[in-house]
Amino acid sequence: MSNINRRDFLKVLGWSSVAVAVAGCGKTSVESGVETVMSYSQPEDFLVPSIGVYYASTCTQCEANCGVTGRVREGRILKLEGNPESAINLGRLCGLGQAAVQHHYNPDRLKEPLLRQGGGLQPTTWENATALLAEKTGDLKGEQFAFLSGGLSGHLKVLVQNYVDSLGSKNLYFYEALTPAVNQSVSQKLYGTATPRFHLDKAQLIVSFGADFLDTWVSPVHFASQYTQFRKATIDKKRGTLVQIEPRMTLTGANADRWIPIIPGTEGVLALGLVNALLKGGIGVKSLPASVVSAVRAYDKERVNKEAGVSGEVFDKLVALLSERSPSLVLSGLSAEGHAHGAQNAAAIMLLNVVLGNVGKTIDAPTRLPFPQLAAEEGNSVALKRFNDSLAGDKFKVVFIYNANPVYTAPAFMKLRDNLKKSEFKVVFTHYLDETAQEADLVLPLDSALEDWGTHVAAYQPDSIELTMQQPLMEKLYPSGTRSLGDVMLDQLKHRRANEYKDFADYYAYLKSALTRNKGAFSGVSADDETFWNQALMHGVLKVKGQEQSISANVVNLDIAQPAPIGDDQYPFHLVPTVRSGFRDGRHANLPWLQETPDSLTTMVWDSWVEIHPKTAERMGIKEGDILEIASKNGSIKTQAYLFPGVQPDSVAIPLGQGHEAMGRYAKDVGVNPFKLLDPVFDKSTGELAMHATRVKVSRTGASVRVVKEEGWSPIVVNTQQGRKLVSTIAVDKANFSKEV
Amino acid sequence: MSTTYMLRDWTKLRETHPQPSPAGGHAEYKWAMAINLDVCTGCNACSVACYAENNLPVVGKEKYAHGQSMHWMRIERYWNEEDVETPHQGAQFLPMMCQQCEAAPCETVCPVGATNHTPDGLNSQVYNRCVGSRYCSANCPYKVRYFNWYDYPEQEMAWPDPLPMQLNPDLTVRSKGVMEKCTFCVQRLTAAKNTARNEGRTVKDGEVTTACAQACPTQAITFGNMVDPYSQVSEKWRHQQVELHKDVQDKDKSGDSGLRGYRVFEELRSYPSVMYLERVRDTKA
Amino acid sequence: MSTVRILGLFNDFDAASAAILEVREADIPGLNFDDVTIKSPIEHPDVEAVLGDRPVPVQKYTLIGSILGGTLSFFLISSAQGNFFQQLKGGKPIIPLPPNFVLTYEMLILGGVYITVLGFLIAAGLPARVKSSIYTSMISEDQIGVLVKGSAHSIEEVKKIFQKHSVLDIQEEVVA
Amino acid sequence: MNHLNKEKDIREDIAWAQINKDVLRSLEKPRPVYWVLFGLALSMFLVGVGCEIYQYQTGMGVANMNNPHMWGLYIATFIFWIGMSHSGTLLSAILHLMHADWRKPIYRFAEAMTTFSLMTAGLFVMVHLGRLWQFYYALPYPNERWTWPNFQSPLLWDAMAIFTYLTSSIIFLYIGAIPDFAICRDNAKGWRKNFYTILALGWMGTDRQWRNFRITYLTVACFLIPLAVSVHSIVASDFAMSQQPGWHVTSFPPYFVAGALYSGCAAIITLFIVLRYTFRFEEYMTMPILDKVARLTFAIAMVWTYLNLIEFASVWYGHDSYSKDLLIQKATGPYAPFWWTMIVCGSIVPFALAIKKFRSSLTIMFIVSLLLNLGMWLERWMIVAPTYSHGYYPWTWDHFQWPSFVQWGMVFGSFGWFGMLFMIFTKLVPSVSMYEVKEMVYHRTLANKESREA
Repeated sequence: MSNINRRDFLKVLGWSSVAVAVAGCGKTSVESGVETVMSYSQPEDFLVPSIGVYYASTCTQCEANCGVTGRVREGRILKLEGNPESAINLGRLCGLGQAAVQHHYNPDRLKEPLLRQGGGLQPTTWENATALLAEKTGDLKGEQFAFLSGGLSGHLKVLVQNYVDSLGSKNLYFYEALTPAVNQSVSQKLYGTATPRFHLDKAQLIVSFGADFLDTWVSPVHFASQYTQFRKATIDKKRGTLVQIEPRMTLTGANADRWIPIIPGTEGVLALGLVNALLKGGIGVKSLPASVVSAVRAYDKERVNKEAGVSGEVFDKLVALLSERSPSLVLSGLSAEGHAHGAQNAAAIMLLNVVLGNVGKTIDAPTRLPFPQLAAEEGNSVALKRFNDSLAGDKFKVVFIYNANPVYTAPAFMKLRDNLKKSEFKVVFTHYLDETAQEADLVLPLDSALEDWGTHVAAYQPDSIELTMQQPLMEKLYPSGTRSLGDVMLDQLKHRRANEYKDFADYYAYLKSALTRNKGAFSGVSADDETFWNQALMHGVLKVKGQEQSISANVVNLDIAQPAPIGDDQYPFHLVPTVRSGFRDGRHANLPWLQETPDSLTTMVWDSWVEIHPKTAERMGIKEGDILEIASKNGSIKTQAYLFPGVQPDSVAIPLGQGHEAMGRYAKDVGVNPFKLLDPVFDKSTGELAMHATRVKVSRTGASVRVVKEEGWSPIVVNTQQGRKLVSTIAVDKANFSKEV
Repeated sequence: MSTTYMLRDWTKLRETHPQPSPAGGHAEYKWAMAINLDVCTGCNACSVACYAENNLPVVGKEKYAHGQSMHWMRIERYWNEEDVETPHQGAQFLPMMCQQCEAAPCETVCPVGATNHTPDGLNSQVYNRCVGSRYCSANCPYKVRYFNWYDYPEQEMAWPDPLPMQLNPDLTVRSKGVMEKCTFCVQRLTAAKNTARNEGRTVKDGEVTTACAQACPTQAITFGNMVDPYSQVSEKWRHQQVELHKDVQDKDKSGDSGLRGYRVFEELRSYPSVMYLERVRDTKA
Repeated sequence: MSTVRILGLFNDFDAASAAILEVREADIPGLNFDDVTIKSPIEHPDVEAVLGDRPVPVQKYTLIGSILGGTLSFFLISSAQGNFFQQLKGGKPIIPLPPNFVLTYEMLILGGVYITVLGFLIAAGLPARVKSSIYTSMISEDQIGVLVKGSAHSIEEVKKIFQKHSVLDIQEEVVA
Repeated sequence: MNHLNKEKDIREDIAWAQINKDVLRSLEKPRPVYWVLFGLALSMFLVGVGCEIYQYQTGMGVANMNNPHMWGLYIATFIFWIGMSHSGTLLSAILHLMHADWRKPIYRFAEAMTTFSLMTAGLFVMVHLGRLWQFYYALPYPNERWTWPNFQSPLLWDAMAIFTYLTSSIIFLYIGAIPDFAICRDNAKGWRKNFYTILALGWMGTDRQWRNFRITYLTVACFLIPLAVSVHSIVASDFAMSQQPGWHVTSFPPYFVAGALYSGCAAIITLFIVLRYTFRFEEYMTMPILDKVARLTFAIAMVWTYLNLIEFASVWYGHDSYSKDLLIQKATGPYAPFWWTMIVCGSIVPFALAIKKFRSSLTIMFIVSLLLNLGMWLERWMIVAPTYSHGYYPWTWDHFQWPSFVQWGMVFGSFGWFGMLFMIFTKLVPSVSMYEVKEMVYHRTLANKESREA
């Protein structure tokens, strides 16, 4: 039971109501929890009807943790906008972030705990639920308990960690289906830091191997704002040039000056080819040990052409660019890393930065975070594999799952759904009755991100470390039905470690004291606890005093060896599972705005599709809208064809995130789920699931539909401007930037 | 009485817009935009922001398939004519919304005068007055007007409870049978103007902006008042030598100036209030 | 003395006109020739030849009607536009002339037609009430009726003339 | 009078009483086929009503219009019916001024056609509106807000013009029928007696009445001709005044007027044959008259074809790439089948009218007239739809939009509505003008007498 002392809370914010009035948190107390809308019988003096007020909070839609401000009117959160004080997004916000309000108001949110009785999930009360949790975990051996969580940071992470420890368990898994885990491990090896800081704005040239930094990679909104500077031509800087190399055009690729399609998995070959060529051109020779220099000799233009399918002319242009433009920045992204030799690919690509001497110029080290226990756990798919294997081995009696939907995201070959059945008591903390929740024995509905308290430390810190505050932007919609995970954890911890936690009335009190106690660690804050706390909530951002680090490259024992390409006659196509900025791993597929927003590249809505190159399609006699069967060794799906020039001719691409069997009216039975197709291929060095290593075959089913897309419906296969001057393009050397402001 | 107006103000009643001045002859405000296509990445953040700000209904797959979508702000994606087979130069994105034309083709044809030219240089749409003849959309060269084909609040897709709690109370939810379109977030403009008037001044540059401009992660959209010569948008127009009241810009007559400013379908003499800056590509790459 | 009115029915127009001409020549006292009217199933343009010219005022109405319609509509429309400052149309003046001329043209015709018809009803004395005693359906079929009004004895004269011209039938009524 | 064919438009020796008898009979007992036709029309109309109710309740979406396909069959069919209306004026007014007396037996129902097709057209404006319940916003009525409709909008001109045209032609029709109402009055019994007594306004055929009648009829006729021309020119401006490729065409007004007369004449032929059979009017609606109408139709068809070619040529050799693009689309794109059917029906089929043998066969004439009307309907559709599917803005091109059953249902229903009104009319008003047929006969007898004397 969340016992925020409402009076204090109001007083606190009333104090600073000039900046943040408190329309969101109504007069009615949480305990009674009858009303969700402010009563005007005795309005607070700072509350002016029809005037919207803004609260600072943190966006939890993706791992970037942008700062947001919520516009609140008459006790309702209406709209999320970027928080200008956050160095991450500088007052900007992507579509996904803005759609968070639809998670909050989603018609399919769970409104009460569900308990499995007689096969079905029946409504129950939180009292029973929490009692049940205590009971089931009461005399449980540590190794029989597992907690599978999505990416997590801040104090919630601490609470979860402590809870798992309190059970004497080591089985806390942080699982995310889409993370740059490979990238980070290689960065760790090469730069000595997993998350180096990139300065796109300083670069003259960016060569990105499938890093979709404008849309889905690491911290898109931040990179977008850097991209603006990167593109801007000023007196002391030319307009930056972007080259994107990937099997399927991402949004970043769509904005590149040069987009180079490449056969999946051969990115490393190209990278080494470039290294080789640059060394020949006398660039960066000193930066590399002889071993490496000799190792890359084998990679010449011909081999690149043969294996990667990149023409010599394109290759030469690229070499020329790399040698002329400095400083530059080379990035490695998912499509390069999602292979059995993903780590080698990443290494080979990052090696370019070393050769070009970008390390320290456009790449440098992040500030060190003084309290590692708050640092972000981004999660990875190794965690899922371990979790699943242990399940298969029937190791876990009790399983907690939070902020993850493994039944949906796990590849078919893992048989996770069946393995999950083996555990006796499965508890799922969630907002919706999703695929995983359907398998659970106890489903505990959580507060929405806009109702909950929290602190976050983003994994990627563009500037000095910032700890961002998350606070309720309005009264709970279902006060008696939903709870904060923080409260649940605290509640459980009180059973197990009463003496440590008895002082904290609830999660809110815990956060407040935890922060105020350590306020010394933050820069530019006032001495007084209350004022400090107000300011923290007002600004939503706390700058952490952290110690700067320097970066240096260490290329010895860096594994860059590239395997020989393996053909597969039975499964001729490479499967490229593409990430949609709106859906990510599918956890946002139930947001109507995002379903209705056309995919940027294909302009498709409300469905899945398979992207196939027009030439290939012509060869196979495939037309737009034909229903194709895409079969891998581990499964097959049927979906509509979309003829897409932005995909490498030997590859087919299917967007991730659709094909839910549950999760509410907007997500259910929309499209297909390519996760199920994935082959059991893992990155050798990190053990990450190799998402881009799956081979498939494509066959026509004979059926055909009219695709639902935004671009015009006409027989034209590839939509152009038809000679109209709609989007006009000018060559950079023709453009006159001198007059621009 | 009307007759006295007519006799008294005859000459005034014979004036036409746009007049040859930077702000097209508007006295206090002339809202306009400049959109830099070189940094527009086509991420759709603006579009979602528009849904959130302007109570746009989600129509669902079946109606979308019938071309009945309601996005005031749409991102268009074109491929380069030269290399349709492999788009080496990437895609071409164009955020297209109502261009708030100075001489809007939609205005003159509306039989009931439901869409008009406001003193702020906006192209207003009066929902209450609209009878749904759809002539405006028929005559719109940009096809940026959206018609309420259904009673969307009643549609199962749009706003099932509790989604209606998100609706912006500053503007209506449009009913069946009326035309609607981008308003440059007129509810925000009105609020800002009122505040300014109470303080006896005009709206300062940057004091108010549209939802799309505010959200845009790359700050591709600049919005402001053209009457204020020092507003960002005025400066952009001025520096790009794009003049509101011309259908052919002088810089274009005198060959390629290298200036990127242009307006879509300028030659149709609708005098749009949205200037685009050409997308740039590095030919060496 | 009493005034009488008779209606003589003739088989065809020639007979009727001959009879009328003779009545005219005879110049019978107590009989005003202007009271002689013809009732016919179809229009006989040459009726003037026998009855002499009689006034047709319809076109005066037409003139007035169309002038009124035109000028009024232009004036009213323009003044209605006079308070269109809030309904300004970009690129056009608030009072645009070409559209107003189009509408003026239409209203000119409208006024013209309406008032003309009004004029017709007035001039033709319609609607009227049919005096069945002195009217016969044969007229609307194929016979020509000649209606004469006059003093009792002058009517006797007329009757004679009618008989001479082989009248088919004569109806008679006494008007006070 | 036509010297080419010896056959007479009408027999002189036909007794006037007989004329009354024949025509009046049509008001009492027509062939049973009349009731069949009436029932058919009524049921068609009910289909249309059903569709409208559905659309009114659910929203225009059910018509399967979209952005860019903002207008559908409604506007196309609206123009079609407006066009239809011109035939009546042509026969009753233009030919009246030309003293072409062969028009006399057939102008009455042509005039009725004008009135009813205008009413039908009016309906389409209504069903087309997204907010039918607010249609009165488009009327210039004084109100406390001092708001008026937008007098610049061609749609408003339409409203005004159609109102003028409709009322004027109703008046024209009525005035012209007064003497016949008198005849009915004199011969009718029971409720009809009172009914026609009121309608006849106490007409007694006095010389004074005839005199004013002639002048009035002439004057109104003179007004109707420029009016008819202006009406369809204004309908044309709905498109010509817009900016869209394929619509922004200077030659549209005359083109539309020609098309209007064309479809009108075709419709007259159709109805001529139907009435001739249904009401046993062989005596009055004679083959020579049909022959004349047919040849008139042929002439107009050629004018229309010519204007059509003019338009294509001016687009083809003009600098407007968008319009040219569209023209090519029409001929090759998704609408090609309809477009070519229109060309064939509108410009090739009429040559059948040039052949005497065909002209003298009722069956062939009937089929041809229907084909011509199909062609003219398609013409209107081919003006409206392709511009939407392939306009200025490639992003919104939609080549696959197809009108839903609701639209088709209402088009279908409109023919029912028209037919129903027409059937009722023929039952209440003599569809052949008796007094004018008598005049016709009379003047011919005179003429013959003179020629005999000479």
